[in-house]
Parts: sequence; structure tokens; C-alpha cells
Amino acid sequence: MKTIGYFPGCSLHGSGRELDMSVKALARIAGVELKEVEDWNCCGASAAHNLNHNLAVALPYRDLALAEAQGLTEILAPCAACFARLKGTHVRVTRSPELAAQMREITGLEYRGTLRFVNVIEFIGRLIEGPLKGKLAPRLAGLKVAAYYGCLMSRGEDVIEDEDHENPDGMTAALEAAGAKVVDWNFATECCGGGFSMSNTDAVLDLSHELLADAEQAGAQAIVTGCPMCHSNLDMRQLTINQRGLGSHDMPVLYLSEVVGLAAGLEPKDMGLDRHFIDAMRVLDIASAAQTAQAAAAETAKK
Amino acid sequence: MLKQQFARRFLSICAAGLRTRRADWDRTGLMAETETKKVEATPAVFEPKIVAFVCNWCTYAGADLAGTSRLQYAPNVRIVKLPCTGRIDPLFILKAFEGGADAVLVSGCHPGDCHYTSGNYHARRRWAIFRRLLEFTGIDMRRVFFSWVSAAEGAKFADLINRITADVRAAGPFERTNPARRRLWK
Amino acid sequence: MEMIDALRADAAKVLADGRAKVVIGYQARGDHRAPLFVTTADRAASLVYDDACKQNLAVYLRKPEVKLLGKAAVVASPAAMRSLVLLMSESQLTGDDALVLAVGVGEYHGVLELAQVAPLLKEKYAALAPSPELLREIEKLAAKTPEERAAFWAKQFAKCTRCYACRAACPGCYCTRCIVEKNVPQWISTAAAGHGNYAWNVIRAFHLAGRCTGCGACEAACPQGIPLMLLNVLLGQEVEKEFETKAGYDPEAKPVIGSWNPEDEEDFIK
Amino acid sequence: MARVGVFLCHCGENIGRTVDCAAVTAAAAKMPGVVHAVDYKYMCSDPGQQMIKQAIVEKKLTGVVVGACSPRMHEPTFRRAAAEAGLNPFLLEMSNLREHCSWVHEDRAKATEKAVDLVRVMVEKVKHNRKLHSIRVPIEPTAMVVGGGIAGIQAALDIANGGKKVILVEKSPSIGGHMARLSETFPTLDCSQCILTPRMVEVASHPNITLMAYSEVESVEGFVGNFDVTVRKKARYVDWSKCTGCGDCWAKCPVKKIPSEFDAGLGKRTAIYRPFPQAVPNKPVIDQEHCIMLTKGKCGACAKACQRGAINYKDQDELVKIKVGAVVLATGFDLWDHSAYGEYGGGRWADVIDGFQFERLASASGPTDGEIRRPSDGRIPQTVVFIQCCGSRDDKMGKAYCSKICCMYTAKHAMLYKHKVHEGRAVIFYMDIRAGGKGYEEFVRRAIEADGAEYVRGRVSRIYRRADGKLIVKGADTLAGRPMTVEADLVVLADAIVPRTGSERLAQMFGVGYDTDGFYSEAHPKLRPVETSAAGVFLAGACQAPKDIPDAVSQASAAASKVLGLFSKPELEREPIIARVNENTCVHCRACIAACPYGAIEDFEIKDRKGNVVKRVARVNEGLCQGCGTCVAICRSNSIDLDGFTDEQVFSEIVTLE
Repeated sequence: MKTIGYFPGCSLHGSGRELDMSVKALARIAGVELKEVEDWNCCGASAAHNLNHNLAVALPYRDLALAEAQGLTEILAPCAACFARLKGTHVRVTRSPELAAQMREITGLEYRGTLRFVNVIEFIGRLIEGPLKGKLAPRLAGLKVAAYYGCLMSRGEDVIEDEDHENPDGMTAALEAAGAKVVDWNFATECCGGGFSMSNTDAVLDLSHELLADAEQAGAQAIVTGCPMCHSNLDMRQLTINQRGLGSHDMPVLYLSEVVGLAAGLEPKDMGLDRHFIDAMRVLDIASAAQTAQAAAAETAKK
Repeated sequence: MLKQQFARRFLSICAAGLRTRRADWDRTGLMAETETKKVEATPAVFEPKIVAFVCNWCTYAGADLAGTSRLQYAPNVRIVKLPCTGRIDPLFILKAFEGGADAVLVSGCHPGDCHYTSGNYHARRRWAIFRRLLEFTGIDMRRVFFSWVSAAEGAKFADLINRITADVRAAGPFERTNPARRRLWK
Repeated sequence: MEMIDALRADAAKVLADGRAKVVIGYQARGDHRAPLFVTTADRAASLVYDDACKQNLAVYLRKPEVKLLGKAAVVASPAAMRSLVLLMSESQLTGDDALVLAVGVGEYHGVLELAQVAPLLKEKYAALAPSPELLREIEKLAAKTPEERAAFWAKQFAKCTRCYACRAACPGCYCTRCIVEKNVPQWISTAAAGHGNYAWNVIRAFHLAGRCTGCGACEAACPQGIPLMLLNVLLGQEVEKEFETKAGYDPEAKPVIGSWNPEDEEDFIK
Repeated sequence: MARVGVFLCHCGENIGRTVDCAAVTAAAAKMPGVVHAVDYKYMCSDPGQQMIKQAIVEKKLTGVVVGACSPRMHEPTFRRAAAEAGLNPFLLEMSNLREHCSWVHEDRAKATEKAVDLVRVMVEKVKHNRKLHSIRVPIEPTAMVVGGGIAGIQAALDIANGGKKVILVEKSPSIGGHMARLSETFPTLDCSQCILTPRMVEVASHPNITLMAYSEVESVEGFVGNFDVTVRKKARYVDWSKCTGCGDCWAKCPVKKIPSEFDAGLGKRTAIYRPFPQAVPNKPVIDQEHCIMLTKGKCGACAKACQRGAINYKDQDELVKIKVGAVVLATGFDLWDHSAYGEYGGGRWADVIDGFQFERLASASGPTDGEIRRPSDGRIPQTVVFIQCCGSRDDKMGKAYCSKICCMYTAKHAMLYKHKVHEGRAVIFYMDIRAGGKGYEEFVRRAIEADGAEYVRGRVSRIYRRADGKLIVKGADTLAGRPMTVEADLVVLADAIVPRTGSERLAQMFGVGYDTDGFYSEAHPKLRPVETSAAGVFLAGACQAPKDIPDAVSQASAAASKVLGLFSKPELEREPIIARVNENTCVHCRACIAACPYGAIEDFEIKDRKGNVVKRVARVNEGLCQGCGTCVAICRSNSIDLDGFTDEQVFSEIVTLE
């Protein structure tokens, strides 16, 4: 994996900038070149698929056709929604010649179905198995995290393959490589309210609150996710949730790429760790405090 | 350029989509219509002779059902009843063609329904190979028909016979081009 | 040591040791190669082997008069070895019925027991394939109209004199009473003309579907030069494509016609 | 020379309206070999049959063709008539002039022309027909019943009471099956053991029943009337002839923590054990996997305790060959393992249990003495959620079918729970309530109305386990149209009914078909519901499809009556449409042997007088051959032929059509 196509989508230029920064930083130290798809357009996730089905397929179809024409074979789409739209469109047009013909006609472009799609979990999994193997330090040892997949990283049998849809564990290996302890909790695949972020904020507050509460109950000190929608909901909404009197949450929410980046020795600020609503810089402190405490305990035990 | 083109199409699709509200693929008119090919019957008086080899339990019974349902079909087929399609030897087909049949039909139980559990599976494999051989040695595949007809498919049987008869009538007598035809003594 | 010397030495040795009573190999008759039955070690020097050896000697193992000579060691090319495996899968040969003097492509594999033949084939000769010219020929013919094909074969089959040399040369044609000789009822006319020739040649090919090992002995034996391998290879390719099996590699193989799979091709059945 | 008689039926107007019967008769009269041709209004009527019989005698007919309706309709009628007149019934053929001609064609000339053809073909065929005689196969009047659950018990008792010997083979140490594990039974709520155990005792003491507990079928040979079944009697390590069942051994056994199969893992048992107190036979076996003596060679506590010296650590499996004439398969069911449902915890939580576990909790003889206590902490649950259709009716889980009994037992569970925990809540998530059966709907209504079970129509999407041990059940109430959350203490899943593990292997041994779910296939879904495609093998109970007790018992009695019917004659008569090998021309290529769907073709060695093998050939076993003719078409040298559809017969038909 020397080069891989890169589809940032709108999120990674906006609310999900930390994801973009951390993925790029990781790719840099792993020696992987991210080739951004030229002239890409919206993946269709935003409002398109509620408005018009043809449009919701035609938009990502154009991206696929462009990427293919640019000689790319694999596309990394860190945003979970982009990934789902791109891969979902690939599956649909390769299965239905009628739909493919229709899309050819609409876009005037040909997509032959040769692309493969990689989401952020698989990408990081490949890095830690490959170029980053042996290069991660357990800097987060002592930190208890809840691995949160949400819907887009766990569901859709043709989109998320090789994963147990009900009890996914694709992040575990990377988190453990970073030294973090993955807690057993209930809400790993539950909805954060993502789709209603703007239209029905109350629902989002309820859902996110339940999720945060369960993570706290399970003893998690941080939540780790791969999806920018989940991230923004959980990170950004905690203050509002607290203001509404639903709870008093103070839970850092990190991207998987940030956690692995920390373990790989990247500067927190290079990954945007300082840009979070809930202070995320503290995870290193929590971890080192825990490590010190453990060392002291071990010392006492020895005596 | 591409973008312009794309935008134009995009707008038209949007419009189409909005018109039909819930974008219904078929109704946007973008799906290619599948044209049904019409076979025109020749007005000639040629009455094809068709020999059918059928199994006792499904197709023969299906033909019985066509009868009890009084479904009308072409009188050009002569049935040879066997217990099972598994019993049908390729020699039967050769013999029928040798004797001047314009077409041959082989029909039995659907996969999984064989009265003898797997006779039709054996037959299916046999025909997959034998028909290639017939085709390659010059027998027009418009002369050999295979069909699964169950005991409940009286209507399918009647339709099948009508279709075959019409097709073979259109194709004309096999006499001239039939490589298996007996010619010496007739 | 030259390949032929090794072959002759092995032939002499198996006869001298009594491991075989007869070695079935080839002898030179001018440009022609004929079978040679060697029963004493001193005559092993008459054996030859080269590209002109077209006959498939596996055919002799089933002949009663050859069986009378006692256990045979047979000189076999890869295609003939496939015939041996086919015969094993059809219970016509068992473990110690014969020895094999295995002649490979450009090398000689020595004396093999029958049980060693299939492993050798799978290891070294799994990719044996018909010649590209033959495949092109088949493709060309398949692209023609049915009438053109019928005319082509009518011309070919018209030459057939019904000498049955093709049958005699084929190790797979071991029936003691061939279907063509059955006369109650007489399915296939024995007159050397028209429909009888068509039926004979078609049924002969069909009976070898999934069984032909591609040795080409039938075509080589045909005095009239009928391109029988077109039919044999067509069906061989078909069987390989549809049923994922090739004749003569597995002594435990089930007969292709005589077994089935629920997923078999059926798009031709409406 | 052939002397064929042709008899044409008008079938009132049915044939006569479109086919010119007189013309067909005239044409038939001129066909070679036909010496007699007549037509008549109703050939199947008494006078019609008399005409045929009379002509057979007077004209010395050697073959008869009846042109009438479909042979599927009246062939047996006319063949019987021919036989009564002294003509071998297989020398009569029918031309189908009604279903295949007059009813489907309008053009009188063309229909008549076709009718002549149809008659001509059969005249040519019948000239090549040979006399055939029904095949008689002797019957061994002993039945084997495989499986000692309620279906197997019922079948064995019915056959035994009918006066025939029965071998009952049960793979576990005791008969009784799942029914012995149930607390109460719907819809009457009578105690399961109270109605079952007397039957079990009756089996043990019946003079016609040989009980082979802790035994399994190993292999099967033969065919209807003459099966040779090899049964593996598993090593028990206890000599049952000496054992009195006193219990000293298991009281002394040091291995006490083995999860009890009978109690669905909720209770414990020892390594030497009997599955439950009312077991039949009431004798223990040693579980070799857990016994310290058998695994490590040390202990011997049970041998020391046994005053009768019945313990034998050197015991070994024993193979017994038994000849039986008929077999009843009653292998029953298992519950599907719900750990595939990740959203229900994937089997991780002790308090998400299956129906059998609930039965054992509710049973007076169960691990909690009939108190409903949840497995994790032994507390009495105040809210119990029941989820129906767990696996069943769920294509994603590979089980599209309805498990049929769950609606009823879930209602029963809710009822039993409410009877024991009056203040508790029983919430049932269901898709549909399927309560078809005598008294069933009333039973469900009682659970709802009298006992206050809360039925919620909808599916559960997720179960969480909260830190305090509560199970949070999230679902949808689709009637109210809103999501719903229940905080439960115990969740009971109505897991799908699946066939017993290993039942497919058993089916293959007996040549019985099974569907994609593994349930055994009956010969006909409506008209032959207890027979199988293997003659002489019958089905009883849930091995065929999910069944409740009354259904299983009814089918068992039906299977028993089929067995008794089969055994009512000393010989079995079969239609003689079977294949025959020409041993002169057979070269033993074995293609037919591989192809036969019934395994009816066998290797045969022809020997000379000294016993030397001269030739190997294929030979058809008349008892097994069903007459499909697949072997005939596969034989390259045409060395097999099929009686009734011989090459000669088919050849003459095809040639006649020229």
C-alpha cells in the first residue's frame, strides 16, 4: 500500500478536520501517499438521498467514475458517510446493469466497477499490520476507552464486510496496540442521532446522552470513534445535554486515527487534538497518571 | 465540459424526480424498455411434427391437467411417456430426428421435484452435454426444446406446446437441413 | 543416459525380475510406429519412443488376448496415463493389474505402480490442454450456421466406412458389446452411410464425454481422416467448463454422466 | 403372432365430440397385428369392461390397447379387468385420447388424426410388452423405532400393542426425550411427567419391546422388509444386569459440577449419573469425558461404593446387527442456539435463557424446585420479557419457517410465571399469535385476560445489560406505533426448533430425504405425510417439522399403523417396473451404480463352479429399485433395460411416429 486514493468529502474540510489532519499525519509517517480524487463532488449523503434517489446515486457515481479514470484502484474515504455512499453505489451499480446504464446516461461517464473501498478502521488496521508494525508505543496504557462504531461503521451487510454487525470489534486491535483498555459496553452500535443533527436536535440530545451515560457507567474515560458525524454529535452536544439537565458529561471523544497517532508519537496539535469541544488533550495525562499509580502499586506489592 | 454536461443531466433528473415525487426508477422513463420480439407465423400450411419425451409424474400429469382444464393447444405434438427424464436416452432424440421429427421436446419435473429424487438432475447434465454435441454437428437448436413442467403447470404445458409449434412452424420443415435424417430408404 | 536407454533398461529389468510378464511398447517400422509386445528381457532393445508414437497403448490392457500373456508393463505418455486413471475410476483396472513405464514430456519417470500415476499427473501434467490450433478450429466451426456445420460434418461423416478403428484404438471404448452392435432394437444403423454414420459418430463422441483423455489415438487410427478430435475436445472443454472436472486425473472420480450437482447448468431448460 | 385388441371409449361425449371414434376404430382395425377393434360409449363401465374380458377370451388376445382417458385415471381398472380375463395385466396399455386429445383440440379432423397416431403408437408398444409379475419380498415383522421421545414411545407402544416386535433405539441413557423436561403442558396445564412416565414404564416392561438405551444407529443395509441395521451400544461402564439403580455410586462420585443436560445446564450432575430420577431404564452410565478414573486412571469411588460390583471401567462400545422390516424415525428436535443473535447478547448473558431453561426453572423437579429464580444471582425476577420467533421466521438467520409451538409455550410460560410470581410483569413480544389447535386460542386469551400477560406486537431490536444487572429490552410496539423499552430481570427467547444434530447423517443412512432446514421429507406433503421416499421408513414427530405433543403423538400412531399395515402380510408385493442387467454384455464400468438414486445397483461377482470369479457385473436389487430408468440411459452398452419401458418398447413407439 504505497499509494491510495483519498476522498475527503465535505466533513473533513469542516467539522471533521481533526480526522483529516490525523489520517494525513498517520499516512505521512507510514509512508503512504494519499492521492486525492481530482474534481470530486458531494458523495450524496447530505440531503441528496432524501430528496432524489437518482441524484443520490448519480453524485457518488460520478466520483467513482472520476477516480477510476484517474487510475486509482483503492479509495480511502475516512468519513463513514462518504464511505457508505461510495461503496453502496459501487455495489448497486455493479449488481444492476440497468442502474449502471442509467447512471452512464445521466453522468455521461463510465464506471467499470474496479474500485475497492477502505474506511478509516480498515485503513488503520492495515497500517498497524504493515508500515506501523512495532512502531506504536502503549502511550495510552491505563486509559479506559469505549469503542464506538455507530451505524455507518457497523451496518449494511454489503458495505461493512468482515465485521460482526451486532458486536463489531474492528477497532480493538488498534486501541490495544495504543495501550488503551477497551471496556465492555452496550452502545457500541447504537444511534447517536446523526441524521437528525440539524432537524431534530432534541432527539439527538436524548440519544447521545444515553450513549454517554452508558460509556460512563462502563468506566470509560474516553470514547473513540471513526465517524465525523458521531464525533461532532458526541463532542459538541455534551454542553447542551448538561445545560438541559440531562446529565453532567465531560467525556473526551477521540478519533481512532488520533489515538493511534498518539501511540505513534505524533504531536497532539498536529492532529487537531486541541480543537475538540471537550478537552481531549487530557487523555495522555489520565494515562500517565494511571501508569504512575500502577507502578507505585507494583512497587508496594514488591515490598 | 463534463461538469456542464453533468449539471444539465442532473437538473433534468432532479426535475423528473420531483415530478414523480418518490423517484420511481421505471417511471422516470430512463430505463431502457425491453422490446418483446414478435415472431410472425408464416401463413403456410406446414404442420410441424414434434416428438415429446416426458416423464410420467410431472409433465405427463401436467398435460393431463391441461386436458382437465380444457386448455386448447396445437395438435402437433406426440408424447412418448417414460417414468422419468432420467430414462430418456440420447438415442431417443437421434431416432426421432432420424424419423423426420421437425423438433423434439424433452420435459420433466422441476429440479428438486423428481419423483425419483434425482433422475431429472441426471437428465439435466446429460442434455447439457448432448445438446452441445447436436448443435456442433449441425442440428439447429431451434429444433430441440427442454422444459420443466410440473403436474400443476397445465397452463405452462399448453403454452409451451403452442410456443414450440409456432416457433417450429416459423422455422419451416427440418427435412432439408436435418443431418440425422434418414434419406436412403424414403 | 538417453531416455530411450532408461526405458529399455527398465523394460528389461521388470521382465527379468518377473514383475511383469510382458512389456507393451512401440517398435519402428520405417516411419511408422507399431505396438511391440516384449516378453523376454533380451528383446527390450527393440523398443523405441518418439513423437511418431501416436497409439495409446493403454487400450491393450483391456484386451483378453493380451491379458492372457500375464501382467503387463505399459509404455504410457501423459495422455495414456490419464487413460489408465480413467480405467481405474471405471473399475476396469485395479492396483496391481499393470505397471507403467511412464514417459513424460521431455523426461522419463521410470517404472510406476498404477497407484502412483494419478499423483504424478496431478503434480506434473495437470495443465495438459488441447492444442491451440484445435481449439481455434472448434471455435471457427462453432461460429458457423447450423446448416454450414451440418454440411461440414455430412462431408466428413460421408467418408466413414464404419471400420471402427477409432473404437478399437480408444482405451475408453472397452465395452464387449458396443451399442452399435446391439440389434434388438437397432438404434444405430450399421450401413456405412447417411444417418447411420451421423448417429454412430455422434454417439461415439457422446459416450466419451467427460471420459476422453485427449490422446488422439482415434483420429490417428481413422483411415479416412475424419477430424474426430474436434468432437472429443469440444465435449471435453464443455465438461471442464460446466462440471469442473477433467477425465483421467482422479481414480476415485465419479462418472460425469452418472453424477450431478444441484448447481448444474440449466439455462437451456425453459 | 401378436393378437392385439383395440377398445375405444367415447367417454360419453367427452371424446366423441371432437374425435371421430368410428374412424379411429376403422383405422385401428387395419393396423398390423390388430385382430379386434371396437368402440363403446363408456369403456370403464361394467358392460365396457365385459367387452374387453370377453374379447380377450374369445379372440385369444395377446395384447390390449384401450383408447380412453388418462392412464393415471383408469389404467388400474382396465388392467384388473384384463387380469380377471386371464391376460397378464402388463399386456394392456392405454392411449390417452381424452386429456391429451379431445379435451385440448377443437379441430375434429386434426384431433382424429392425432388419436389414430396415439392408438397406433400403443399398438406397436403393446406388441413388445412382456408378461410381468409382481415382485414379492418377504418381510421381517420386527420394527425399529429410532428415538425415545414421546413420538418414539407412542410409535413403539402402538406397534407392540399391535402384536409385533419393536426395537426402540435411544441415544441418551434414558427415554422420555424433551417431554420429560417440561414442567406443564398446554393447553391443559397437566404435569408433563405425570402423563409421560407411566408410558415410559410401559415401554420398559412391554414383552414386545426391546429397549436399547444409550445406543445409536451405526449403519443400515437392505431395503423395505429386510433392513439390516447395525446399532452401536455405547459403553456404559455399568453392568445394567447387576445394577439395581440404588444410587450409592453417584452419591460417592467426586465430580459433581457437570452441567446437567436434562436441566439445560441450570442444574449439576455427577460423572456417573442417571439423567433424572424417573429415568427409564433407571440405571446410571459413566460419562467418560468427565470421569476421573476413565480420564486419569485414578479414583474408583463408584466401584468401591457399588455393592453389586456392577462398575466396569473396561467396558467398550458394542456393535449389534439387527434385522428389521420397517423403521420409524422419531429423532425429534433441538433448540437453535441463539448466540447468533448479537443484538440479544449473543449468548453472553446468563439471564437471557431459552425455553427449556425456563421449563426447568418452572418444573417442581427442576434445579430451583419450581421457583422461578434467575440463573445469574438466584433472585426472583420481577419483570420477565419473552421474545417469540427467535430465529424462526427470520430468513437472515436461515430459518424462514415458523416453529409452530412457541406461541403456545410462551403463553404457558407467561401463565406459569404469573401463577408463581403474582406481582411480576410478563411482557411478550410477538409477531403474530398462532394459536390454531383445540383449546389453544382460549388458552392464550386466558394468559392475557385472566393472568395479565402483556402482549406487545413487535420485535426487539436490542438487549443491554446494565451495570445493575437489569436487562434493558428495546423494542417496538407496532400497534401503538412507538418504540418501547422494558427493564427486565429475565429474558426468555423462544428459539427456533431445529432438527437434532446428526439427523442428516441418519437420513442418509436410511435414504430419507431432508429439506434445506434438515427436517425429514415426507413422501407427499398431503397424502403421504408419514411415509418417506425410502420404502419401509416412516416418520414420527418433530424430526419432520416442528410439532407439539398432540401432533407428534398422532403422527407416531399413524406411523405405527403404517408399520402394522406393512406387517399384516408375510410378503410385500411391488409393481414389477424395475431395471434388469444383461450380465453377458455388462462390463462393470459402475456408472449405473454411481447414478442410481436408490443405491439399488450392486456389484456382483459371477463365479465358476470352483468359486473363481469369472466376471464382475452390476446387479439390480429388486427390493430397492423404484424403476426410474436413469441407469438405463446411462449405460453405454445398453446392458440394462427397464421392464415396462424397455428399449424395444420405446424404440417401437418412436419409429411408429415417423
